[in-house]
Amino acid sequence: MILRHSSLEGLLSTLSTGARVYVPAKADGVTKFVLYSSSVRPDFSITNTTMPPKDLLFPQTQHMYRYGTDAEGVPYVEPVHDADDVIVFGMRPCDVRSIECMDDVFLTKGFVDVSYQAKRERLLMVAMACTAPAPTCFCNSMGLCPTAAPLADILLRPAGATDASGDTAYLVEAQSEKGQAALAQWESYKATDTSDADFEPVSAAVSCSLKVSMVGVKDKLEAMFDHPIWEQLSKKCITCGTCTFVCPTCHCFDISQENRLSEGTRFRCWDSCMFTAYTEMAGGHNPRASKSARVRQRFMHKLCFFEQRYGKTLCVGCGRCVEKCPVALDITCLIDQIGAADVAY
Amino acid sequence: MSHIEIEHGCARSVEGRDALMPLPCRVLAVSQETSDVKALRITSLQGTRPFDAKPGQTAMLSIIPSGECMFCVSSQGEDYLEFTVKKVGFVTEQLHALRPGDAVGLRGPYGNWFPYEGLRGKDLLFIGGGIGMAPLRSLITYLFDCRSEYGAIDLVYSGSTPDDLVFCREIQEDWPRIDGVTVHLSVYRESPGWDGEVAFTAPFLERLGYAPDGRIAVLCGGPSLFRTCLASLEKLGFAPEDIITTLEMRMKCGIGKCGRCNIGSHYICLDGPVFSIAELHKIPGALH
Amino acid sequence: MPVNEAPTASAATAATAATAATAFEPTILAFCCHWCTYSGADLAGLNRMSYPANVRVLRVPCSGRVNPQFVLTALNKGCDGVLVCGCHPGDCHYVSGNYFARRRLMAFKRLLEFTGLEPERFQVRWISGSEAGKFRDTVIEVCDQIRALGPYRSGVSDDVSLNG
Amino acid sequence: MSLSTAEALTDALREEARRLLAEGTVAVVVGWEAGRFPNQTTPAFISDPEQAQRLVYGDYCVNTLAKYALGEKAAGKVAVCVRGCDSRGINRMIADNQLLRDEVYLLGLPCSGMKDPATGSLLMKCRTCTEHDAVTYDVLLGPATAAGHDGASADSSAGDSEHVSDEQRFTAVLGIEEMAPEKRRALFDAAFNKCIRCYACRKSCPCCTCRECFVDQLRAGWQGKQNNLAENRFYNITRVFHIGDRCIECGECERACPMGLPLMALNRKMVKDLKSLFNADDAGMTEENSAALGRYDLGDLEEFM
Repeated sequence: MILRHSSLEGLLSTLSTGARVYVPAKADGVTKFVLYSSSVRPDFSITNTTMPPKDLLFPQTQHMYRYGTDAEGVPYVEPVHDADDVIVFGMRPCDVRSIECMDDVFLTKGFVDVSYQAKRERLLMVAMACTAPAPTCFCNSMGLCPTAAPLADILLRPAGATDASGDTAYLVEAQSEKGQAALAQWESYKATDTSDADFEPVSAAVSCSLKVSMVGVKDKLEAMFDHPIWEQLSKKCITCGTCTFVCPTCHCFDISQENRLSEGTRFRCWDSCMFTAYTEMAGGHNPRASKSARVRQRFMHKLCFFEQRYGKTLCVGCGRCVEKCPVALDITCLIDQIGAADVAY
Repeated sequence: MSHIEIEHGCARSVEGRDALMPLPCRVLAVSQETSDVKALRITSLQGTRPFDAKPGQTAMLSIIPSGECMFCVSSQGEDYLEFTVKKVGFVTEQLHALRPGDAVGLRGPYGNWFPYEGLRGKDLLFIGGGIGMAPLRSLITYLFDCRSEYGAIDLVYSGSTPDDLVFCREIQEDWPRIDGVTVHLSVYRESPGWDGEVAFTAPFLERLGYAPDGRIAVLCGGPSLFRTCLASLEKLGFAPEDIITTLEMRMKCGIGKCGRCNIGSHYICLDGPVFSIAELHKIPGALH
Repeated sequence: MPVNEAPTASAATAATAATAATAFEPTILAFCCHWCTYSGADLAGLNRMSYPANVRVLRVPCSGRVNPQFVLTALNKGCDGVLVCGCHPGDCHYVSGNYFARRRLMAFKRLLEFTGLEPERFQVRWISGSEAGKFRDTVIEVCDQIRALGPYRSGVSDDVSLNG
Repeated sequence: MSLSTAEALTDALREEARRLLAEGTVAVVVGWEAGRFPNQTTPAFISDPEQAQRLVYGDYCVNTLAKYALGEKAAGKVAVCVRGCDSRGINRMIADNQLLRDEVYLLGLPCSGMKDPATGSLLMKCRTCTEHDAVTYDVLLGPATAAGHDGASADSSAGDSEHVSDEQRFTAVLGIEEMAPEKRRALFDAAFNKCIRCYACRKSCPCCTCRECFVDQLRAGWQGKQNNLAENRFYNITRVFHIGDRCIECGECERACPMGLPLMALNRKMVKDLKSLFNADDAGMTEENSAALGRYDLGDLEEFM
């Protein structure tokens, strides 16, 4: 199916009648996925939104259940259900890949996370292939392709040729049954005066300029737990949580509660392995008390531990942390340093 | 010689139940074990055992409005699960204030368990310090229930003062009467009313001179006891495969998702807490 | 207790929801210094002066004890206004507590107003132990002002959705 | 600054760092080195004299380095590259009893305002800076720039750093003060709504040196962990109030903020009020602690009668 850029607005407003549709846009100076309405101007030229779409599945604050004591003094606990049909329109391939990582965490290994699952089942991912990766993008190096998003339900690839009116066209393909079914709603917006064959979609030749080599990185890291690199590298880290909060795959959380008189709600919220209190135990012992231990944990988890456990790297190469770290502690520089480290593996 | 197989990551969510949501429960009984340790027996609102836990498994106990803490189930009965709680922080302080009939939340069971199947027929050496007795006790009481299936049981247990020995009366009076059970107690400091051994655990253990002889050691205690006793066991000739321990780390979710108890590719709450020392040698940072 | 039996916060909230905005009754938290205003409130009670039951008196040892975070917490926990009352400058039981409080709260009040808080919602007054009438008048005045403003919206229940 | 000035300063810095390390005067030099991207720099920690050539100085040294002295001082004396902001941060930490003057060796550097490597324009924090040059140092590398000093400007581009008047410094504050209360509320509610509470602002701040931040005092329960407007407002206002009378106006918090919150408008509101109400000194100009909220005057303005 070919979709012209000029029909997007109509499509989005149709879609938003049956689901909550999120599109990349700038709101209050921050680029993120914004709930579509007629007043929102989607901006598909944003390569990576500052905030990743992860919070649509894993909100920064997720209320889990309410509790209290009933009139007879019997304690009760009742779940909070808040899943809705959601369409994320214009996810980048790296963000789609990040959902794959989150699926591994929340849906496998013996325990299924109920609230994540409820949201995940009602999520439709519409991906948009990248034509112009940002200078901080390095997804190629992490085994991704900027123009392919296998897990997405629907993939939009900007087509190379534009017609006389200068209107960009997208080649639309369903990649899952769910996507196929969803396309029924799109039919009336497709370009009828042309066919798929007339368009050459953006090709695999699109590539990030920033490149790192992941060869041997995981294996080397297995032997680098006690390497001096962590102490050196962590000196400049100020242990804020920026990298973990803008990361599309960071999924660590805390569980806390909010009480009002005799009732309350327990929620889970994002937490960061960079924070001292994250691993501090009652009684004061902290297994990751030092800054270097925490920095090591973050990078080892991304580049080594997660791969050992789930078979994929927990970094998708979106470059958000590279861009937002206030002290330029750059994961790509770290990968280079690991590559250069004289460690047998 | 084949080593004991410990299962990891074997806990599963209960169908139809949100693994993060507690069951409302009540306190059945409270007993003061030491000045800062209490044993709490928890029963469901219907008066039944909230769930089954295997020896060594953990559960998240909560004063629902205040917060949750992970504990090892220290024993279980027909209609209760028992937890041994040391007062160390905000939530445990409130757990200590509970009285029978009070409401609590409970979710679990989580984590793996001591390899009680594989231990059948073996001689066992338990080494514990202070509150570290709680997880050991879950296995020991299990072994007592099917005593004939296991070999000799030796216990080396110590605490800073006699008051830090949890379940002291039971351990001193009841356990030695059981066939094939030997108990060695020590305290670290001379204390009024204590005429037993005064020694740190590791030298005491070495002095007792247990030889491996197919024996399996089960170790649980604070960081310094763990380090020193591990060295002593290795000195006595125990192979890392024959030393089993249970780890403690801050846990929040209990289901291997929230990240804080991550060591290497493992989550202690899900894959542990029970590991052999041989396994821990292969996990970066686990023995730090 | 120098305060009349007061409706609970949740009852007040429920009442607000049930009836029109004109029936709004604010909840006001008054931090009162033990050495002066608290006695002044007591005296007001002894003299059978009547004042609105909207005010909840919280005794503090000194106005200097009032951490500005208390004010924010009170607003977040459902109060519609906060009043801090202490000894007149020069009369502090601890010599200087209210002088520190004066500087601190003056700066804090300006900061809150800078971020858009209505000035009436956070007020500071010096009321001595003998000024029962001033206590009553202050409570009436503050209560009327905040009743006119309507309930305070803290945003406790609006969880921030980062995307959206 | 011109390329030649930057190069000359870089050479002088490297030479001085090499000498200090080789002679054992200091254990580590904290400066900047080149990052991966064009013009990007990142904080550098040099303890081997041979590595001193990694140091760079120029128009893009965006990080204020003062706070690193705290983390590095355990290893011995710390040489820190200082400009106006860094040196005021050092003074502030000395005043707050976090640091002794003797624990640091300050390498003064002239500054004409730093630029954003991505855009090449002067950083927001540098546009309203009142003290470009180090207010304290052990050695001054290169001539002082014009602002606030008598010396002639180092080169023509120092025109960037003409003296900033209070009016310019408080422009943002004055603009917001003029708004109607509802507009101010809307402005800050939008800002606080954006906050993700990554705490980059407190972590980058040379005044935020509490061993345990109120945020982490879980037992006291000041700060809920939920991200909502009320909690975000609580955090942001409390942060400002805690540092307001000690703020050195380095602007690191606002630069570090990934969500672009107007943190300096909040900080400067405090600075401006304390200055006008209590005649407070600009913070960090000396090692003395003269924080306005830590003292009082019998004759202070009375408005609570």
